[in-house]
Amino acid sequence: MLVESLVVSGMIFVIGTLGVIVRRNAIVMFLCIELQLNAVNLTFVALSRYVGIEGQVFVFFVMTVAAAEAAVGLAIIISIFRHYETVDVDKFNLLKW
Amino acid sequence: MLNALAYESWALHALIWLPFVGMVHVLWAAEERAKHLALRWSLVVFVLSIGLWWAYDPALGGGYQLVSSRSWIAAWGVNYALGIDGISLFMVLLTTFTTPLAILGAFNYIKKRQKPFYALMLLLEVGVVGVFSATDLFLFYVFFELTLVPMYFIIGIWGGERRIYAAIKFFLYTAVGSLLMLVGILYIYVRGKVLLGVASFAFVDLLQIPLTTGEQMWLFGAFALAFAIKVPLFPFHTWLPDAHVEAPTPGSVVLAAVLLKMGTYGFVRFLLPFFPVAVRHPTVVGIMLALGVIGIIYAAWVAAVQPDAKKLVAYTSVAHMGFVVIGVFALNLNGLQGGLLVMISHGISTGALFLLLGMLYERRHTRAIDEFGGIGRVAPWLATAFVITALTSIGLPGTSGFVGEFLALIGVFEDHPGVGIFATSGVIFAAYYMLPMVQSVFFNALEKPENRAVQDLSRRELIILTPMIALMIVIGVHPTPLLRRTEPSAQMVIDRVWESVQLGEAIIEVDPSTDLGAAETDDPVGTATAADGAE
Amino acid sequence: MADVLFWVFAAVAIGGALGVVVSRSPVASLLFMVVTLASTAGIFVLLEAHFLAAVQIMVYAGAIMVLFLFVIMLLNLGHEYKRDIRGAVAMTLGFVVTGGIGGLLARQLGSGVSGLEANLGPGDAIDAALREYGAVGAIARPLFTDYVVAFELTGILLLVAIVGALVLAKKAA
Amino acid sequence: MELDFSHQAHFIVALAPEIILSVLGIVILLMGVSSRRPEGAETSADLGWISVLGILAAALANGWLYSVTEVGTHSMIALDGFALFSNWIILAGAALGILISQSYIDRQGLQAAEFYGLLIYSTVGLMIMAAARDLMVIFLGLEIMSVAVYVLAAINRRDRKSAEAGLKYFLLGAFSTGFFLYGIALVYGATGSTHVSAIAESIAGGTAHSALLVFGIALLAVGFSFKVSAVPFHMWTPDVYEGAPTPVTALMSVTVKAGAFLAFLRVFSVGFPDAYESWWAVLWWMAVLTMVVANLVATVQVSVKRMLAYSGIAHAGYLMVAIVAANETAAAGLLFYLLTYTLMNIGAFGIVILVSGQGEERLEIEEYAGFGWRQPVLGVVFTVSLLSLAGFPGTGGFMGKVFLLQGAIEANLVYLSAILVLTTVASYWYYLRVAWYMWMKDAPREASTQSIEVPIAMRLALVICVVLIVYLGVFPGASMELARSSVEGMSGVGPGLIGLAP
Amino acid sequence: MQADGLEPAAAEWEPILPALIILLPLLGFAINGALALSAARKSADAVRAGGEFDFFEGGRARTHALPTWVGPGVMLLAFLLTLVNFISMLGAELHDPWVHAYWAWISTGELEIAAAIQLDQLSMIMMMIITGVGFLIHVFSVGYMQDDPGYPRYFAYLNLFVFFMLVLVMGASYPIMFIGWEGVGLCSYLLIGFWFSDEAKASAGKKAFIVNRIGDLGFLLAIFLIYLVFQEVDYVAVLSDAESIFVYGGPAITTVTLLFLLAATGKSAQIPLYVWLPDAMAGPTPVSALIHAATMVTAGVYLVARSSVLFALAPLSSAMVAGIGVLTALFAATIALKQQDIKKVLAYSTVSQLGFMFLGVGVGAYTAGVFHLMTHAFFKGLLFLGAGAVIHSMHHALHHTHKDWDAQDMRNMGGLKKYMPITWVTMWLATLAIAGIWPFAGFFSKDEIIWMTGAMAGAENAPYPMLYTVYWILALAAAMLTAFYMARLMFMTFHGPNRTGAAEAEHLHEAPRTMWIPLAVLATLSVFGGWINVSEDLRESVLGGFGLLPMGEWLHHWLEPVTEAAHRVQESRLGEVAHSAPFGGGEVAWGIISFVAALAVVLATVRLLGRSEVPVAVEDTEPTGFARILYNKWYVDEFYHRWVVDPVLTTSRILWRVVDATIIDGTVKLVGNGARAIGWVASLFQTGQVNRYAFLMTLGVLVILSMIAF
Repeated sequence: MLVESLVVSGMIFVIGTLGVIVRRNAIVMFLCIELQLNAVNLTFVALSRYVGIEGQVFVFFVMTVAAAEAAVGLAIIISIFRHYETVDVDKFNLLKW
Repeated sequence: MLNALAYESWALHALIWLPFVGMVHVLWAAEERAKHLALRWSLVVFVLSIGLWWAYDPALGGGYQLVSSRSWIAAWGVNYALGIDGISLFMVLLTTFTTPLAILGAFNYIKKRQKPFYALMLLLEVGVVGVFSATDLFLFYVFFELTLVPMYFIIGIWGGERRIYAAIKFFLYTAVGSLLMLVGILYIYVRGKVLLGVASFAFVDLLQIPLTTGEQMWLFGAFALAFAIKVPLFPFHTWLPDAHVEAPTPGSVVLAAVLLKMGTYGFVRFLLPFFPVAVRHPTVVGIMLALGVIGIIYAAWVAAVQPDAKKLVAYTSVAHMGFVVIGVFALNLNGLQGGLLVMISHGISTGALFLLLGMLYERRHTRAIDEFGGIGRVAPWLATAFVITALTSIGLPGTSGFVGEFLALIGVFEDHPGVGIFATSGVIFAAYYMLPMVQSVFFNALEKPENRAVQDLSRRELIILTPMIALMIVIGVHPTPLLRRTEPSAQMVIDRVWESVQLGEAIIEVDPSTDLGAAETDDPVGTATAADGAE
Repeated sequence: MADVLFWVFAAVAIGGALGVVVSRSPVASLLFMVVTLASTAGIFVLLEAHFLAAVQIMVYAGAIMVLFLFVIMLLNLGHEYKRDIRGAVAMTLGFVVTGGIGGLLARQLGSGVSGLEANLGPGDAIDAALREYGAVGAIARPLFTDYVVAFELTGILLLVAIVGALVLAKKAA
Repeated sequence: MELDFSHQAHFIVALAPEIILSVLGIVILLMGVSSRRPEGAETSADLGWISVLGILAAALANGWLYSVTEVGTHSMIALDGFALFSNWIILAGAALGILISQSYIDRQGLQAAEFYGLLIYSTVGLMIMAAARDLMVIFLGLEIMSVAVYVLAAINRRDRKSAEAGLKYFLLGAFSTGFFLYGIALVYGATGSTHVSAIAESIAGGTAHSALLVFGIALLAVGFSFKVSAVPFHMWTPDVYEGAPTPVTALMSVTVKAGAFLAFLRVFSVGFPDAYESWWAVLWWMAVLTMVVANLVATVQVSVKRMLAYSGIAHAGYLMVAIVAANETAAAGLLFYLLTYTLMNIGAFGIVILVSGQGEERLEIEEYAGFGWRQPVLGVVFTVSLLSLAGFPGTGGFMGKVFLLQGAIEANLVYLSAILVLTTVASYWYYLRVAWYMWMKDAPREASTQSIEVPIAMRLALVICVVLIVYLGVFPGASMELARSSVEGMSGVGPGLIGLAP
Repeated sequence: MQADGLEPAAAEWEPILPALIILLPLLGFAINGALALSAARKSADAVRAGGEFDFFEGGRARTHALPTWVGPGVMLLAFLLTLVNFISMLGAELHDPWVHAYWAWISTGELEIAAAIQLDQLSMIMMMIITGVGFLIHVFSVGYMQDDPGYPRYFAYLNLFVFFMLVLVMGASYPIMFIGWEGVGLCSYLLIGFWFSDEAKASAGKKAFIVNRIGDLGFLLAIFLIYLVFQEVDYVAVLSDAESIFVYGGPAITTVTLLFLLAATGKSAQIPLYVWLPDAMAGPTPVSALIHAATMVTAGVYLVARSSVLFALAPLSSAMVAGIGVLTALFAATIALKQQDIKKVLAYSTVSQLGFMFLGVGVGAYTAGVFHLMTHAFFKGLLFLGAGAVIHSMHHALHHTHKDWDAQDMRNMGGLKKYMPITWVTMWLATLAIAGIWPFAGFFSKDEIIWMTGAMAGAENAPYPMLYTVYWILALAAAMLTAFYMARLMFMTFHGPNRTGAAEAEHLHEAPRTMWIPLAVLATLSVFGGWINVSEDLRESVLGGFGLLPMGEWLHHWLEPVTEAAHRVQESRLGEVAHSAPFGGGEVAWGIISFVAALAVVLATVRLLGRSEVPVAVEDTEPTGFARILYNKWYVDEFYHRWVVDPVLTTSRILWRVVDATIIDGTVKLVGNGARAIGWVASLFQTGQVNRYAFLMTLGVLVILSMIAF
């Protein structure tokens, strides 16, 4: 089941990547990033059966990181929403060139 | 007396660092005292430097004298190592001689922001003296680059209309070359570390490193580019007219008199001894001689049609430096000696020309040749000084200009008569560019009322010009004392170029594995697997 | 049985992931995300990571996603159905690039199907630990011994996140 | 004192500076909470000084760690010279960053306690990154740092740009984190470990699964490249640097970059030396692209902050050369370069902070016209910093560049060295452009003639920067020796594989 | 060779203070120069104020009083010193030259060029001419330049010129000669442009310098080549070894001598570089006399004579020398026929006479060449000074009535003999001399040249017999024309009706004493100067005065030590030349030549005197047809302008505008701007849109993964 899991996680990862590229809604983009993290988790878990229990420990860490990022990321989104009244990233282009 | 003072042990250090002290002093002092202080400090340096004439004893051979060395960056084997030989002796003297005169020449020219100006002039002196007295390649490079900054600001702050353009062009152009040279320097150094196990930048150590022909060619290219831009050699010369025209008088003076010499000095000091195999290569010699000759003729012709007097003189610098280049790449003693003498002479005469043009500019606020006319009537002394200097510049026998060109030409003629013929035609074109300018400015009718008001030389200006003109004639009449001092060192350089025939070839035989063919593929692994796709 | 389950979970997870990307509504995206997380948790179970599966459901799907939902509601984005997917060109390019990456991954992972398993040995590396310490204990032991430093670091990380969220979300003066 | 980490408590010793900083962070945060003054009247000075003192204490601890030796290389936290030198760099950057941000915080009405607290925690994260030998620990360090800096970038809530910078940084940062993490996973799968020594052993022993490994390495490279902002993962840099509050920009351009590079170097030259063949070409091209693109784009910038952002990218390109070279000289060069880079960038950003004044309005290069003559001392400081960034002799930047070049040439990367110096020429253009505006143009008539008030903290920072820049440019010997001894044994890339040694 | 090793072993003859001969004029230059600078300062202040400083208000200013004594004074001393040395050398039977090195001028490695003086018979003759004629011209100048504000400057230049001229002839090596060679060119430049406020005059000086420099190129290259062959540049070493080192007629020697020829054509105004000399008449007339007639322009002849052995070894070059000489002689003579400016006539006459000298040295008659050089110095100096006196007088006259006529145009003169009798007489003597009428000086010198040309044509092993025969005929033609145009000059100036106008005529006057005394001295020399070298063949005949004329072939014997090597080569290669002249011996030729000349004078007389009215206004006398071509000097200047000067200028402009500014600098700018343009384009990727950034990052990942995967 290892290779299958890896492939599935790879697919989810790639879908997440695609989402980041094509969505303009900051929250959805962030969701897609979470998707990527989730895919990595799957990889870790799949590998842990063959390598060792640390893989599962790492997933634990990754979840923590995801939580921390979610807290901060959503705070940032709230913060920028206050300025722009939107979460469409295309509208945020004061900074360019 | 020099011995009693232990002159040899501290002279070079003093020459480098006294201007620095002076710089601090100038910055510290009041604005209105700045120029006098700067002059005094530079004079002190000059007076101290005179002792070098006696301290350097050509009878001891052509090696370095007044040597002193301290570890500077031990980790890299960099030393703060100073010393002079016959070649650098005169470059140092030229610098210390020119700087006070340039400073004096700035007295009326620089009206605003005097303190930083004089401070930068002194800093420039630090750099240049350092370049000429360093015997450690790293130290040399540091000083070499250090000279750019003050010059950049001198041109950029106190220059003319397009000063910024000129300053940045000067800076970037010369930086391109010198940075590639830095890579070359490090390459040699690393080779030394690997092949000889010696981590050192000292010239003497670097000369021991057996470099293959291929390496020598590449390194020659890197070094030659740096110096060719600095010289400037055709076709790398276009920064020079801009820089000269826009620079304030003292800047032009130092630029012409000293900074350009760093390039030709580099030719003599590094290209010839470090890469003898490359230098001997017929193609290389051919290219360098061709560029030199083209420079001589081309620059003369272009100079002849310049409407701007300063630009004209700038182009003449290119032509003169062409003589130096052909002299040096004649690869014989006469040529080299001639090249060295042209360097000295050009330093004095072109420096003086720029000073004179500066004086004219101060009076008329223009440099357009057409704006003048008949100045000789109202400023006869100025005209006299200018004519003498111009004649030196075009190499009239009896002036310093001739001796150098004569030797350079005789040297190049010995081995490359064809080149010699073309180069010699430079004497015609020198007259062709210089005399019309002299005529248009100083002769002809005094038509414009502005020109009628032109004042003759002041006492200060006379003090500036007198030593320069005196030197032009003294060197022209009796250059032998100079030549005696440069001869042993020049001979060493020439010997090095020719005697290393065996050296280079022997090394290739001994250790073929060190032939870094791989150096050109940039493939550190040697097996270009991923590299193939990447490259 | 396990294989069938695996493929079901996998299909749902991938479908959910696609749903996240293509849904117009952020809320829908979020729900699809929860679906994916849940089915991933199912796969975790199949892969003998029971504790993680639980955490995944509780923390990830439960807490974090709720936070998302909360923010979506706070910002009143729930009713925004304006398309925010980029145009055809961007989509195409996106597909090409991500497809390329996916292809490469598949090639690299797939090419070594046998190699990988041979290389890694039998999939019983954690069996002993699970047997000895149980699902939680097996994770807890390395967490508090070998990875104690990392564990402490997560503490700092969370502290930073809290402070950061506070700083930003506080209403501007 | 010897540490073998047989007991977890040994970590308390090994992590003494980090622990001190963490405590400091809490103290600062608590002080901020307890003495909340009405906004607007808030002053950052006391908190700032306390932070600096705390960092000094951490630095003392770091110095003390030199007397501690570590047994073996199996620990997750390295206690080698490299880590300690890295700490110097990061701590110096943090302290100087705090010094230059004090006046800014007051001016912009930011929340001082949170600002300093996050800054200190980002420092902790960076130090962890630089010292960690385990990819997971590196990842956590990276995240601590990143989360703190996401917030810092967006901390000016009154400023749209700041918020936008925070969002961009966050989204792209998290995105790259995904790749980085995936890379860890693949390496973990390929070698069975996340510990760099173990990874190296596994690769050397041939037990690693190469298909997974190379992708893992590539994705790790991507993750690091994002943090060090190497092309093409640099896109966020100019925007974020421009939008973030200037002190944060300064911090990002020095400590963040330093920490990322230090971890990058450790992972790649200790963890993957035997896979050198598979990654050098990638990094070679990335270095080239970074140097070329950044330097060229920087030449057309009109905002000083943005120009410095591209300059930062360009420097990342130079530092990438060291990673490609992967020998001890290059590693030492990287350390030395980062040290000087920290100083000169802080110096430059300090001036930008002073000039930009209230509301960050004066960021265009035009604003600097005649600045040098109005504020000669500041002008000189800025000029020295710029010259150092340009790599001019007499400044630390030059020595650093030579150090890097030396490493590159020892690794036979002659073309890369040539490209490095040629792109440096392009960089002269934009650095000198600022200098020419400062000294060679006259100030616009309407420009305020009033002199800029320079707070004491800023003065201190600028003086330290300039003095050290010049000191490192003139007497680099001691620091170089230290850098050199710090990297002993760092590069596992054998001299037979690269380099000129026979 | 060591500096002090230059002295030959047997130097029993010691000159008296030879260096002083050189230094005296230099001293004069220094003093006059200082005075000039000080005067110029005074004058400059006045000019600034809008006027002109009057140095003569309240007596002569010190700056203008002193040069009167210093200028000619140093020359007199130098002349006396030269004379003393000359006399002592006369008695010394010196064979080897006396050489003394004062210091090592250029000394490096193998190359040693000493600042050395060489005294021998040739240089002694030259020194005598230079100091002697020079002294006279200085004296003349005192009168001529009396009222010029630049008086001290004038003397400074003149002294400097003499200094360089002495260096030229006294130097012991080619490089030292080159110092003098260029130095006199410089002085010529300064003196031609003496009145530099006049653009035409300043330009003339410039032209002289630049054209001279073309010749100097040849000199330099010749020196280099000699050095290449000999590793030596001293006369003693080079000339004594030349026979053994060079192959007779070989490429090396031919090249060297051709290069010397190039040098000589520049300095001595031969085809194709003669164009500067007529323009050089812009300078004060005494200058024309001294520099552009008597001394400097003869440097080329001196050079050939000095290197006689080299030329003797190179028959082709010698033939070229002779050919250029004779062509120039004829060509310039034709131009002189139609010139209206009195000085222009003399200028072309000088070019023509120099051609004769070249012919002489070209056919191996080195002595004859030098001989003609000497006599030419006398009579042409005299002619110029006479012309100067005339111009001086005309100028005064025209000045008084404020008439803006040209004081030098002969059409404005006529009948001056009444007013200026001394000038008239002396100039006629010189005219007869230059025309080659027996027994004046020119007869003996010029006719020896023509005779030798004929002799060459008939020599046993004559290299190009036909060529020399042509030369001989051309030379005769040129000699005839000489007589003709000189007679024309005299008649237009002194005879016929006065055309100045009555009011002006009242102010015409004889030259002052300082001016006519030199005229008289030179007239004497013009009459008797030729007697020092009466051919032995001629001695007993009518033309030789049946032995009454003294000192047969004295100059020939005197110069023998200098020319013997050349003669030796000639004899060994060509056989006995001297007795192979056409028409048997010498007398017949002599007779013919003298007859031809006399005939020409008569023709001219008839032609001009036959015409009662000589038109005055310029427009009336615009010549037509062939005369027009001659009047316009064969349009050579125009030709040069069209085909040399303009192309060079145009090329220069193209080089500057196109090559330098556009191509080279354009490339530089392109690199710079191109880099920035690329930077700008690259910055366009920075759109500020996060998706796009993410996309590019992903693309980067894809590329990296592909790089690694494949």
